[in-house]
Amino acid sequence: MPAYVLRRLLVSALILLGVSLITFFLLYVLPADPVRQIAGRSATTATVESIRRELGLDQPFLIQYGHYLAGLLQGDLGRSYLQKTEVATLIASRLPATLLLMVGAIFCELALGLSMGIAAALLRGRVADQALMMASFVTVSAPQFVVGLLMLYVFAVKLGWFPIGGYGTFLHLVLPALTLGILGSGWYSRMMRSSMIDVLRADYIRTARAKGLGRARVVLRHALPNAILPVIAMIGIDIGIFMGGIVVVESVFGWPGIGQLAWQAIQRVDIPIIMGVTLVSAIAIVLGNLLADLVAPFIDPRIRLK
Amino acid sequence: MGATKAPVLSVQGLTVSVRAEGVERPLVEGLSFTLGRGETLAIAGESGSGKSITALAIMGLLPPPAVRASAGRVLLGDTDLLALPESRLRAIRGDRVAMIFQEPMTSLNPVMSIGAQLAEALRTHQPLSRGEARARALAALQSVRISQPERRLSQYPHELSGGMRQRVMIAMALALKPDVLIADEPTTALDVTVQREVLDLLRDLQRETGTAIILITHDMGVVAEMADRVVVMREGRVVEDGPVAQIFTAPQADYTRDLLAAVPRMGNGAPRPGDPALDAAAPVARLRDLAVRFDIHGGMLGRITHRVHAVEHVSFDIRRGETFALVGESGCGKSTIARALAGLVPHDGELEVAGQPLRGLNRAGRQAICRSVQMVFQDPMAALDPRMTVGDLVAEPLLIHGIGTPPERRARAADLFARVGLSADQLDRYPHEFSGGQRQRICIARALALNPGLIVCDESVSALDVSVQARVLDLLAALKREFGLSYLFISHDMAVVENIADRVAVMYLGQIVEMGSRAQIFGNPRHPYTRRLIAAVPVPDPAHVRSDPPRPSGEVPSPIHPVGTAPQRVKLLDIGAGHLVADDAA
Amino acid sequence: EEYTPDPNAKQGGVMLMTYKDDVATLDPAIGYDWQNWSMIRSLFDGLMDYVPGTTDLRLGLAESFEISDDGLSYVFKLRPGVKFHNGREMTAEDVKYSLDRVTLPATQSPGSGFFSMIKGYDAMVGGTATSLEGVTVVDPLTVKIELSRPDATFLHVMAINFSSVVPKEAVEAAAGDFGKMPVGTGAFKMTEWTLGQRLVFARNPDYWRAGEPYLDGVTFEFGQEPVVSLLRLQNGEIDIPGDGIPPAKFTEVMDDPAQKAMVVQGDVLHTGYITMNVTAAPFDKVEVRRAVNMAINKTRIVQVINNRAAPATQPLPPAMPGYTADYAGYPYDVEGAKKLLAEAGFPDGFETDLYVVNTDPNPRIAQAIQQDLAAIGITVNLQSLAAPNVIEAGGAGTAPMVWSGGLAWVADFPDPSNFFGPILGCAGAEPGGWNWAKYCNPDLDKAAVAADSMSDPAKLAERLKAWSDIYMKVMEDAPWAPVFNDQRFTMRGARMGGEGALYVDPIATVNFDYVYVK
Amino acid sequence: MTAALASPRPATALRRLARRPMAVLGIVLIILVVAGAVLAPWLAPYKPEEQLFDGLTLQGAPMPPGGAYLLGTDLLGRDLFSRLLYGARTSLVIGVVANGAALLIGTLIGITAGFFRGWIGAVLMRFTDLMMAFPALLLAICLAAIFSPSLWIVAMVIALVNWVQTARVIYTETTSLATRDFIAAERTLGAGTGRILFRHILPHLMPTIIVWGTLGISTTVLLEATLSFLGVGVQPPTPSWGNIIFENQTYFQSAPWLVFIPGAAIILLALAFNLVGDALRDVLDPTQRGRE
Ligand SMILES: Nc1ncnc2c1ncn2[C@@H]1O[C@H](COP(=O)(O)OP(=O)(O)OP(=O)(O)O)[C@@H](O)[C@H]1O
Ligand SMILES: Nc1ncnc2c1ncn2[C@@H]1O[C@H](COP(=O)(O)OP(=O)(O)OP(=O)(O)O)[C@@H](O)[C@H]1O
Ligand SMILES: [Mg+2]
Ligand SMILES: [Mg+2]
Repeated sequence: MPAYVLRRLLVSALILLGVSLITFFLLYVLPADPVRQIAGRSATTATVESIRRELGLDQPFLIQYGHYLAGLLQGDLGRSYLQKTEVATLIASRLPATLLLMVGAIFCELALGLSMGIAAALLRGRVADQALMMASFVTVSAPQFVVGLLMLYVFAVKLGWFPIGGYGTFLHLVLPALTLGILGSGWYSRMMRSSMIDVLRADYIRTARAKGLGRARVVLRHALPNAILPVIAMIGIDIGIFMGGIVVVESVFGWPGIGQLAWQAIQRVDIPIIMGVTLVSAIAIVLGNLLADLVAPFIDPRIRLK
Repeated sequence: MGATKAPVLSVQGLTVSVRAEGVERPLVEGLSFTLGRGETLAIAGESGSGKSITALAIMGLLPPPAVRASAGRVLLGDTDLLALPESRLRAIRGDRVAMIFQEPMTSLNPVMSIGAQLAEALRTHQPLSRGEARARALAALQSVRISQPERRLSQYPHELSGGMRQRVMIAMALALKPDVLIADEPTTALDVTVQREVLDLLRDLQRETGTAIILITHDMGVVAEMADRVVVMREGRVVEDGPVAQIFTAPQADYTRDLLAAVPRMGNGAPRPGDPALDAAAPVARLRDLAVRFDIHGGMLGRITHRVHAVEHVSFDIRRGETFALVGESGCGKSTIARALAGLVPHDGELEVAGQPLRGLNRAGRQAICRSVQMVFQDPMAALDPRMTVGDLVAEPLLIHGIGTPPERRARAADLFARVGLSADQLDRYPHEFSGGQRQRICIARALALNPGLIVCDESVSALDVSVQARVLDLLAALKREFGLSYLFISHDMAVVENIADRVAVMYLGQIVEMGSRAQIFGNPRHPYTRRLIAAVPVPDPAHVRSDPPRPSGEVPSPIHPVGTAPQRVKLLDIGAGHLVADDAA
Repeated sequence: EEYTPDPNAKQGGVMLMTYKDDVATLDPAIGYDWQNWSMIRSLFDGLMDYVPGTTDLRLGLAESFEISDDGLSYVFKLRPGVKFHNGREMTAEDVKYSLDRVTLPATQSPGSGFFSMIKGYDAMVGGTATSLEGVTVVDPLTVKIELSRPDATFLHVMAINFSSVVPKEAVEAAAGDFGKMPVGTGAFKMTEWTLGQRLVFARNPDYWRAGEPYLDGVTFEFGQEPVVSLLRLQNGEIDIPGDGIPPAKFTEVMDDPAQKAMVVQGDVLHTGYITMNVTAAPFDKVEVRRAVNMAINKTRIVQVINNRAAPATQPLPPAMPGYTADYAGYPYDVEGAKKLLAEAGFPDGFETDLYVVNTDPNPRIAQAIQQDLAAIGITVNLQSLAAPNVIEAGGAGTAPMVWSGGLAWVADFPDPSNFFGPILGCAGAEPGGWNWAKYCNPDLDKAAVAADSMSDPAKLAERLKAWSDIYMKVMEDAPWAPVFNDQRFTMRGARMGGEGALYVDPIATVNFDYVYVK
Repeated sequence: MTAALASPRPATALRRLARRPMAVLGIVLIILVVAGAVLAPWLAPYKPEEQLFDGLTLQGAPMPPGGAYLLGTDLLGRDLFSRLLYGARTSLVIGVVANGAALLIGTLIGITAGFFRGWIGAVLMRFTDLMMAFPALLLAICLAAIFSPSLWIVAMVIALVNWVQTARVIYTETTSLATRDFIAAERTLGAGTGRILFRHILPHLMPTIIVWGTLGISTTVLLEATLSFLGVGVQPPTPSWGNIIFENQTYFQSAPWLVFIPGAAIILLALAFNLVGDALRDVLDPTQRGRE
């Protein structure tokens, strides 16, 4: 097991290296000059060149990347071009909010998706099943910005149940997490439904019923852990998809997370921040997948590693 | 003898019907029987006759809403189980009526430990603390004579062998001392030796607890050994009902007689009429020191740490026109040899088919080999692509090898269908529209399409019920006579092997421990393992008395060895006329 | 010259303001966006300052100054007893340090270019000097600044944020993060900054302008959508929505008397214009450029942005000194435009690209322009890109047309010269420069230098006339099509006091020092 | 193929599809959208980019639905109905072409990696992992900014970003299919790799491909919308359902029709494809025959 984890971490490190190289390259060939952004509109050519030299942006690509990597290995993500603050500080100050949102969203997603999926599987073929599956299509196809604003308008403005955006208490978390979670819940409910239908047909479910167990226990204790396995693998993939939604949702609800930071940085070609956020999301995705792979054996002993 | 006992369960006029496309169709009709205390009632009959449906109806587990019990009563004591609401039924299920299912591999929840599943069964019906439940679970495991019962509690189903799992199922079913135990084909999926152990166990436990058993099986050998009384079913109806001795000695219905006739019986290797004279000179396949090992990776860098020694130093010839049988317990390497012959796994050692070494073949060479060796798999459903029509499937090898035009291929497929006893108008159907026996015929037809010299039958009849099995075996024999085919016939069923094989090799842990002609092996078995295999076969005769003592189920020795070590090589000695026996037994 | 504050103003109260985006930095050498511009002004002071709500210069940290006759030397006397937020007294050394710092390449200040008239600037940028030769400390309260050329805008330069006075020890202690821990001499000092969430300013009790500011503090909350901020303003939860009235809500707000009462309107020193690359066909022909000027339906475009601007006639906005009031600009005349095009040899028009920043409402404005030009036969393909991409294309000269909106030519200081140098002069026409029309008229450049040499305050009227002439000449050559001058609309909560101009201050956007809670 | 080997499937599959009401509903919806897109020049009352003089109030507010403009006008005074009709073209290209390309790439990579173990598979899957670790949106933004955005570039970018999940899922399924007995049986018949892949494995992947394909339609249309929102989508004034929403999103209270009508169009189109996909999956599976 530790050897396995170590090997996975090694592979993950290589993946992160690849991600950093590709991102760095994409930003390098981007038709926009960060130095112009820094130097401002009244700068003379001489000023621009002096700043370019200052930042080492006059060097060839591989050397620039080499410098970046060298810094990275010492835990230095560089300083923002425009804010001049350490990227690590900026990210660290916003990461907790994003993580919180992510956890909340995954929770909503699973709670909604799984319960809808289970209900649909149990009511298979009935009208309720079809209605639930329709609902899942709709949530999958609904633009997040619209959903977010609608929720904000209905639940915060009209009904006043939740604060109008912001960050801090549990109540602040509900709407953004729900908005983010609703999209994924459609996927999960579909997966859960088909997985659950398969599992409910399995022999061991019949065995459990033959023991005289109650319906709830059969579904929750016997069927669920088996049916949830394909879903767990999905959660790892999901984190990557979340990153896109986070930009939108954080901006709607004024959530002080890295989504907003990234969005501003992209608008201004603040390369160190873009690199930092990309790496942090890549780490989140890689770790998420690793975690999913490590959690799976706890649920399914068959994939437990020797 | 059973008739005198007081009935615990009585089924009266049970009718189960299924609703499909608005039409109600009976699956079981007017079924009646009674079960006395401590009695074993066997329900026998071919596949699809409604045995399982009956069992599920008694348990109240029919799959809703399509299938339901539409008439009749199931009386447990005085209560009619069919009339009970689900909540009351639940209290009875597992407590007073318990059930074990056919498939031990899938009947236990793979993600719960054995202990948890056992304890759960107990705690559902009795107010026990965790500790008490655990103690009772342990006791239950001990009572089924499983090795290392404490350890098993924390293990998961996949860590146990099939026999051990079925023991767990039995422990679970009997832990609450139910009045009635329904065992639906409890041993069909198991090896002969394991089947033997499980049957012995069931009988012993019944003697101790006095539980009445409904034993569902299509194996008349099992019926003869276990049952007090027998109900023979066919197409949802009872065709005959009576004490076991009467059924075997004086069957009333024709169908019962057919069923009995289809049971392969073991002789002692006496020669059969029509055994071919074999030509030892030109074998269709030659194996010399064949070895197949699978690598197991581990550690940081994914280096090979262990190997599965699936097949070790196996040498034999298959002669033209003979049926060569490989027998042995599950996991001993039989299938691996078959797969090596079919070019599906890489191997060490020499392996020649039709004089052509299999190693280092290019694509064309491999294609050519396909025309000499064909394979028929154990599970016909799994071996047929469910998304193609059977006509396409049978014609496919011709297409692959570029033989004939489409109409010619279609004609050839129709011809092959006729050869295996199917009709040409079934060509456009899909595999799932056929019965198991028919599917196996389709597989055989496909294997014949290229006129191969050798057909490898890997447990090709194990999944079929006796009557179908008999028909497929007859077909194989007829084809052999007609085309001069050779078979490599893989089976764990000694009775079948005795009926079909010309020569036999007995395998244990990847190596051959005894090999010889059918007469030598069955007439004069020398290796203890061979003897055990032969003794384990149930005898379809209620009068037969068995003497060997039961043994606890433990782990089978593992074929996995660390890199650098290898299992000890078995030396075979010729004890005369080509009868080879491992030297530790010779 | 001095400002008389509102007599009703009283001290106390904390104002709450919201913004969508976090503040990038509060370092006066770095901060250069409309959001931090006013914050920095309230944390720091320069030698010069503006009268609140106007574009008139007044003294800041300087108590007085003297200009030499040749206009090349300025001597500033500093106010005594001014303290930084860290308690230390400000001296002439700090002024010198601050000017050195902002021009040092290592600081990477976007404002460095403003100081090019100071002697020794080129050596700083070239990396051969670490201290401005022209800035000398005469005594602890006197600093002398020598210029390499007379420049009438110099006092304005001494008033922009970039020349704020900062304490060396605090900059060094911050180790690169001065922007997050600012220390100045301003009316407020920063007490808390939770990145991405809130920023808190508290009154500077030792502020050198006695009795100011009125507020006990200002709190900024970040991350709020403008729509959400407006809702909160209506609920009385906040005092000022920093991002203004969201366009989507503008008509609604203006139609509702209760909300309209909270609206404040003011001028911004802004012009929205289209540049046409005069160095490449077809815009190398002046007829084509004039035709474009005549084809634009400015009133319609102003309508599209909810009348939040006024049609523009020339580069300078009306509030800017030097604006030519009696010039009507090119008329909206489709037929005339077509005729001009035909004269130029494009009777059937042509196809070209218009670069535009992809933030609302700029793509919409560009689409309106696109439709107008289609009417005279010019097929415009829009290139709606992120700001840096547009700047890159404009600078490289690959963009035939650029819509300036979102790239903000808001004046840095209220002087007509500010609209010329980098965006219409020859210096900015070099590759990478901000003169995207690549318009370079050496005669005008000379005229501009001459006008800026009139640094004697007495010659002000003459100088403004000179600038007016320059811009009229520009309109004749038509490298731009000026479209509109933005008007600033913002809102303030009912409890906020102080004249409206303080909330739409042409220099500071919101002048925190003088607003108060009723 | 002659009658001998001709499978009766395609014809009957269509017929059986036609017997499912939900599938028919889906097909009708799709046909409507496609017809709307194709016939837009004839159906649309106005040109999609025409900024109508009376399409805006004097304050510059758009016109609500009803009246002269069936579905109202947008912020530039353009007729929303006409824009929706033309926008269907863009959205169909994105939903069908971009999504189809993503599906194709994902399936090819997944199948290849799953079927050929060894270094090809390892390299492909590590590459997939790498792509998965990329925040997809960021990648899309960078790519779109580098190649200046046009409809086809956007479609390509979306395809390049969206294949990853499909590849993962197809990979997992292929590996398990590859160990099934009938594949071993095919090998013993001498079937070549191509035949096994395309005749035997691919048909079994169809349900998965269909599910991901239909779900992918809404995902890609929305991704295009998000790219438009971030300013790197299809360039104005070309309408797409996504960019109509994002152009107007902040007006969702004052001009809700500008957001909810195109939103409903996206949901409906996605729903239609999902309905057809679901039905198709069952119809293509012979074991489901006779169960409809
Ligand atoms: N859920 C169901 N719906 C419709 N028909 C069913 C269903 N389950 C079983 N059947 C049909 O009922 C008949 C009896 O099935 P049953 O499972 O009882 O056979 P069996 O005697 O147990 O056979 P086997 O030996 O193969 O287990 C079969 O024809 C089968 O096709
Ligand atoms: N691909 C493989 N990788 C690793 N081990 C394998 C593989 N295939 C088979 N084995 C192992 O090789 C041994 C022999 O397997 P094989 O399938 O030949 O047994 P068998 O005699 O056919 O058993 P059964 O009667 O259950 O079919 C077993 O221990 C099995 O676990
Ligand atoms: Mg059965
Ligand atoms: Mg086998």
